[in-house]
Amino acid sequence: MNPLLRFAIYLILAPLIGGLLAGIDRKLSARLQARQGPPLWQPFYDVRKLWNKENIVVRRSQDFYVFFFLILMVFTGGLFFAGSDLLLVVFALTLAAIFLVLGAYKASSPYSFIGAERELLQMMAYEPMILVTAVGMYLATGSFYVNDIAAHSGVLALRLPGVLLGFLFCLLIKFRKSPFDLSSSHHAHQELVRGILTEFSGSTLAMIEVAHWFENVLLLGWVYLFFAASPAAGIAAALGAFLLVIVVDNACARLTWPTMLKGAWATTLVLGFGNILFLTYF
Amino acid sequence: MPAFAKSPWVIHYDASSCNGCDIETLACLTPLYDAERLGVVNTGNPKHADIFLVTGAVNAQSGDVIRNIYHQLPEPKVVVAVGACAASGGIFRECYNIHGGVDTVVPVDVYVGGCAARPEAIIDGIVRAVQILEVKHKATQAAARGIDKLVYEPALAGDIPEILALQKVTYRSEAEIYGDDSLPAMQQTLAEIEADLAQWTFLKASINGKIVGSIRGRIEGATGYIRRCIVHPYFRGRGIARRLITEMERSFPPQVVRFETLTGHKSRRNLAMCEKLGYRVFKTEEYLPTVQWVHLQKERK
Amino acid sequence: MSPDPGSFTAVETAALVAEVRLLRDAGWRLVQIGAAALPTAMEVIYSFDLGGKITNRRVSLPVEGPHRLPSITSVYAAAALYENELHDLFRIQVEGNILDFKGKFYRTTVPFPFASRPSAPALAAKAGTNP
Amino acid sequence: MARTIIPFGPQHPVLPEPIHLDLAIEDEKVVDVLPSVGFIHRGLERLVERKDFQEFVYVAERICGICSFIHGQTYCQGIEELMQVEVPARAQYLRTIWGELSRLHSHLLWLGLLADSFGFESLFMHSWRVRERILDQIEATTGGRVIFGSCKIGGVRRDISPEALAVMRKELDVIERDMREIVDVFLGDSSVKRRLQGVGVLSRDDAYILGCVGPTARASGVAQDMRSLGYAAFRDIKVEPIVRTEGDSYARCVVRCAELFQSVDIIRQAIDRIPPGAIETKVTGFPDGEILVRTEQPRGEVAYYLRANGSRNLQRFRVRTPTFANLPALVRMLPGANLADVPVLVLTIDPCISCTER
Amino acid sequence: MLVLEIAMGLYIVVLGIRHRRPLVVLLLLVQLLPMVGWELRHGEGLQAHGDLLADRLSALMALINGVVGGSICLYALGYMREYHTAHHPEVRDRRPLFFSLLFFFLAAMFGIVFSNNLLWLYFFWEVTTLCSFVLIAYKQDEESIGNAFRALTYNLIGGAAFAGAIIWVHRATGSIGLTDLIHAAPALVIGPALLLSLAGITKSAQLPFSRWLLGAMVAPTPVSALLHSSTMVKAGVYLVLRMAPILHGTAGGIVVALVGASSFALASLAAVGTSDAKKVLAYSTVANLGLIILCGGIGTHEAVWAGVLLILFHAVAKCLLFLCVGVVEHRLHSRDIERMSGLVLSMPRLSIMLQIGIAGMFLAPFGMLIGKWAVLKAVIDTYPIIALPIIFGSAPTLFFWMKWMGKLLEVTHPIPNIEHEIGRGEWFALTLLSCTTALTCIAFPLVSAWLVEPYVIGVYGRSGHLAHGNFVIMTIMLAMVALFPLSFFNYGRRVKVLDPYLGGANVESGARYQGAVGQVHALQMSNYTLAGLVPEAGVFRVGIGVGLALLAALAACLLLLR
Amino acid sequence: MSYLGITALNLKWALKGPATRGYPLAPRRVIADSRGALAFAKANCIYCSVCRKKCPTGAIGVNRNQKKWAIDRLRCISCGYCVEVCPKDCLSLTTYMSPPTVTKDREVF
Repeated sequence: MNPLLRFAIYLILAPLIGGLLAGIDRKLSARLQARQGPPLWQPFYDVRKLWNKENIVVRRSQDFYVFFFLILMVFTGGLFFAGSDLLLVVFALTLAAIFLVLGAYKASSPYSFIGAERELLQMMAYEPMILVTAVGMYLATGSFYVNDIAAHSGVLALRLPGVLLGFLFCLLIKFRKSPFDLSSSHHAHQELVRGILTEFSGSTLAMIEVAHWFENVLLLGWVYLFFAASPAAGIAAALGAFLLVIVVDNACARLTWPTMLKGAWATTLVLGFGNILFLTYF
Repeated sequence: MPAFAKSPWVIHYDASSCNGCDIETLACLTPLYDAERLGVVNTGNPKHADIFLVTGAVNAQSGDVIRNIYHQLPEPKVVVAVGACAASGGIFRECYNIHGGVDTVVPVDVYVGGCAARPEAIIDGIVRAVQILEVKHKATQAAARGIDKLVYEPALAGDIPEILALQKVTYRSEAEIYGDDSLPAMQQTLAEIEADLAQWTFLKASINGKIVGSIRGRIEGATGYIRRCIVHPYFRGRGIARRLITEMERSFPPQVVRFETLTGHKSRRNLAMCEKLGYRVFKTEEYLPTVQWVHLQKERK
Repeated sequence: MSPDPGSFTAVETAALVAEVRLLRDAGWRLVQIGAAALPTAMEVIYSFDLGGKITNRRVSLPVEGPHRLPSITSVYAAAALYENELHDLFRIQVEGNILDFKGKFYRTTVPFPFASRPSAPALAAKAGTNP
Repeated sequence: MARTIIPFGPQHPVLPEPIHLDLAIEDEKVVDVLPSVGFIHRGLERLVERKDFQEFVYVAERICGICSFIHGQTYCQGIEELMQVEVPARAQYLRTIWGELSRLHSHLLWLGLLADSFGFESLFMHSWRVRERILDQIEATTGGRVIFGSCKIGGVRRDISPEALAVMRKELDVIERDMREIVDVFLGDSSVKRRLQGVGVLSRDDAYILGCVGPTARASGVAQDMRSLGYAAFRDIKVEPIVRTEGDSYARCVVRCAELFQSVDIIRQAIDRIPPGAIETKVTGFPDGEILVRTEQPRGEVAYYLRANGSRNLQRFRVRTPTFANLPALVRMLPGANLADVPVLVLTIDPCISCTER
Repeated sequence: MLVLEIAMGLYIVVLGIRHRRPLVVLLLLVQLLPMVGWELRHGEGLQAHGDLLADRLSALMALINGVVGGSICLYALGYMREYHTAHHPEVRDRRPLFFSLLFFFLAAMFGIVFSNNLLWLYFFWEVTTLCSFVLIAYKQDEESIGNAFRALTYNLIGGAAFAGAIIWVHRATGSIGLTDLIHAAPALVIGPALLLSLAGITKSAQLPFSRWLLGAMVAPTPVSALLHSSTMVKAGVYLVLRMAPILHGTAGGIVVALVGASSFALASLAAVGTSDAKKVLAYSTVANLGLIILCGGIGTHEAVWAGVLLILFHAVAKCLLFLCVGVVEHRLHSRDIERMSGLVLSMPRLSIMLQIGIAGMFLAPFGMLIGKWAVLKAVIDTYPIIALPIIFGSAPTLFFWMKWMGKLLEVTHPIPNIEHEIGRGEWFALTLLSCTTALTCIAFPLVSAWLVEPYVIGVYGRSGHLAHGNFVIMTIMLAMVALFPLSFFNYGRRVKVLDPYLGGANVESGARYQGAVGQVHALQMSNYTLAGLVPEAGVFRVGIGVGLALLAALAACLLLLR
Repeated sequence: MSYLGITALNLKWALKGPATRGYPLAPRRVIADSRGALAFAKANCIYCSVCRKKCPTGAIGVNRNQKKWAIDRLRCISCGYCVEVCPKDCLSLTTYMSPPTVTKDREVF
């Protein structure tokens, strides 16, 4: 398929799927907590409402950073689904995330400041593993291109089990889920109020929400890549990963950042690099 | 479909309550009542919330906090007073440190009775609040669309608190220009501005009852002094300030032949606007270490 | 019914700290410090507990202020909060408090609300209710 | 190292009630903390001068909405003591049952909030789900959910029928089973342990000299429980204080979890041994004299100082609530803690600011 | 030549004796005496095929020297005036000496990049060492002199290695030409190549020698910018990159690569722990030079391509950053990053330049990242395990740059603009460098095609490059980032400006709150330093340990070769 | 390493279905004897004002001349003291809740 066409499909479907996944997340979380939970479409209602709200800022320019966060996130996902270079996708993802952090710094409130700081720690924690994932896929398939990796005949998960596990660990951080919802939690009952998101409101908050939808679809797409040889298994794996994240979210206390950093790096070192060494030398 | 009906996000603050209504408010979110079914999220952060649930009566300290939170809620917003104390001061209304219900500090839209208010009653209150949100949202939309329906008229004593709030929002941009956030206009208290009412006449620009701009003027001999022309940042660049100044000039009696106004030396937009209206600089003086006053004058044509 | 009515022993202001130190050395726990503005005196009551037994020390200050009291925070650090309370509510100047909020502990609307007996009309004015 | 100062509160999602902390942190380590209170100060102690001593029960109950019943009970006990009123045994037992029910609901509430403070949402929800069963029992027997309104000077306002007691006894089994599920998670879950163990250690000596009370003191090894004074039905039902020696947040959690089952046990015993008879003694006259009366609230020892001069209004009413006694310990524990542990530490003393500030 | 060398040597000996630094004297004698003896013995026999070396790499290095050096000199004019008048009146005004040394140094740098004769190269090499020594000690206080001597000592170790390499290469090939060395059979010259790499490692302040570079930050900022980030330390990596074809695939090469890799990872990690701007820059310099050394050690065509690109991008962006920090230091009287809060208001243009510099250092789609990306690919294709330090090193890089960027943006209180105090010369230099930084990113494919690829093809017959598609994507990303300023057209519309959320305790206007004891506090925020997890000093100590171990491995390689 | 306890509990409830009561979509579950809104039976009232005097919050107003009895629902704490003291038993506590209001009107009988 033409990369541009795939980009377009992603552009249309990602927010729908992402929003729906967010709805499933809320519904399922509620059920795990013995609650009935909101309707499946609740995330869309939320975003629509936020769009209609007044936008309050501390510094006028803080919103632009969020806007760029959104468009870069869309761009990153587009790169991924258009079949581009995985490393480039990682870099673009970082760039996008950085814009959100800068926005939070710009807002200059203690809560968003610490949120930004913690977001950086989170990035520091997952970044190596995500790079290792890209490297592992390269070593297994001989190409950094998503296209080629997807077209690879073997099931990558079989050759990269450690990398897959490490990547799932990072998903917890990336999805902002317990035990690693440090910089901003989905529910505000945390020591940082909403952390990095504290000072964003109205349409800006809606943009962040939508950007997360795009991001989540991208990340699940990446899980799919591990099983790309058999599309059905891939989709099942992506959904399974998503469910796993939700179940873990509801089964863990929030941990502190040193635990996260050490845990993530240890995972990267042992699972990720162990896998890569195995791949290279055996 | 209404935009607010399905996603009311709440923030809860315990003013001076006994905790009874507090824990019942929290209980609304828990499995048996699960207000999230209705889209309710407890945000804990005023900037994300639509509905402000206040429990407990108000004392001087919690009053300040309520006011702060209220101002940080984005429009449209609704305040729900939960429980007897929040509605009226309840059993504590005779205490020396209690000022009364929440409506003594911020406007309350919905009252929920009970001691302690039951979760069902609080859910009812939220449902009622959502309807009000919807109404307020429509009104704001109408205001934004109805910018041509602006009304310019003299401000009354009752408008003064709103004008003060507007003044503080407006002068934020000036503070940024001068790198000084201690500008007197930002420090003014309600008592001071009410005292001003004796000497100054106030004009306001409002849309559907919401004040978006204001100006004040005073006559001394044949000179009309025009001060503090403020316009809500959202409505700037639409000619409201210019119109306010002209309205003020027009409101002065005929014996006033000269108008005088002033602005800070770095407020380029203000200076440009005044000059467009025919004002000319005639002197500058030191006002604050950071600000110099630029005085402008104009003869009546 | 509480089986433990406790005893109230009067103590001179000057002897307070020494007395309290004795109690602490004997292992008593500070339960509370409270004051009462009575028509006859401003009384400050220190309560201590040892294994469920209670004992109280009463310091009587003259009705007319200014009231001064030595701090016992050097003996019981936790007394700091009570002593701030004594100051903010009763206008009792506690000297030597290690954590002095300087009158900003409660920040009451009415300054020193317990310092004197209120005039009845003042409270009645606040109450007024009839249909 | 440069510091960040966080205005923690008065409005803050993890704080159920307003209190303000100036937290100075380096990286995320708290290096300095200064509390500020007074947001809920109502001055209700002075209401005794306006309300007659019988009516004041309603005010005493509203000192705090969580331990409401025991506040009312303590006040009544004090007045009864002053007036030498003998309360009927059935009323004493009823008071004990309600007191322990309120301890159950308070501890479950606390467990939920604690779980919430370290981001364990599902545990919060489950704790509060179980709590609702207890509230149902309370509502069925008193008519109120959090403010019982069933205590009066000389006895109680309502009786519980034998049928209702039987229902309650049966329900207790279900509640106990549900609580067991939750407590197992609290005490066994690795992530919970990781967040609680070794956090906010308070030595026995510190706890004692800082005047800690209730579970906070007991978790540090101070065996102190006012119920062993033998008020109400505790004359007949003996209570052994539950003591841990570690003094960390986990120990405080363990103590409260164990007290849940202790309370269930007490209620069972009370139901089994409740005597028939009147539920109140007629009270005439006015109180005179002074007294310091103490009971055990969910948060620990509460001390009331009552002073009367034989008129319908008391001269002085003074409440020292458990949280007031535990605040110094909190200020002692916070420096050196991690920012993420601040909510946990604030909650481990189970603060009830509304009692504290009155 | 010999005379000059001896004169320089004697000067150092005198200095060493006067300041009682026996190690300096010893190190000098160790290299000077054999060199003199050897030169006297061979005399006219020391020949290279062509004394000059002018290829694309030299041209690129010369270009960097010219542009960066030129702008720094311009900048230094105003800076040093202010340095003496306003900020360090206690320091004796020796500006003539300062500028003559600066020019002297630049001349020597040109000498290094254009010399083919190793003896010349060695001579210029020592000249830069000496310049660096004098300039570090410029302030003439105890700390400066101590740090200057440390720099001298470490560089003399490199000098000794260099001297050894010259003698060795002469014995092995009979020539002292750089090109002869490169084109000789690798097995024959791997020994001298490793020695030269060691010299490069000391010059580039790699672990375990990094300490001198950190100490060198006491020098006036133009010196830090010129010598200690963009040019002199580049001489080291230049030499290692020249050695790359020889090192490729050898055990010694791997050790050199590991030195670079561990320097990158550990210096990056150490940079997290400090908030001194110049120190952060110094650590980052060590780290990035480590990457280039890593490229040299690996020695494949892709790696060298990446290494050369890194030299270019790093020189420009880092120089810009140093100069900006210099200006900020003079305005704020501090170079603490935490003090730079609100810079976006007080010095908006400067803060934008700083942001460009910082973005250039670590962000896609800017230069350094392209380099890093290429390095990563090169490493994975050869020794995937070395990817470990790169991957773990980039994460802290992200952290310490980002927190700096954030600090620049953060505004808690309105601050008056004081930018007009900055001199014209400074502005010119800064603007030039900012434009160059941006331009190198935009024109990076051209630079690669004209300067880098021909050189790499010249050496290897093929070159690394960026795939066309990726290049297009990078350009799109660059365009998107460049669009950012456009958003200011919509500045402040449709938003309401309010104070930050402070738990409802906001008071007065601006970001103040009612704290405990009734006091009103202003906001105070400081970045994390992760002191509990990765203490700067601890990481550095580990680094030196790792460096020493690797040095021992290098020595073992050399001994085996003998 | 125990993470399974809570997961088992979570999954149990996910399979069992929510514990939610469903108010306001489902009717309110009423517990007999619950203390709700105060009901007033005008027929028996002799306007003696005892309830007004005893009410701890002053929610009740009585006007003997006009034979009016009024209650401020937002002030009432449903304590039942008035019910206890009423000599004619014309006051009672119901299990209903008074609905939320947008104004602070007194209810006059």
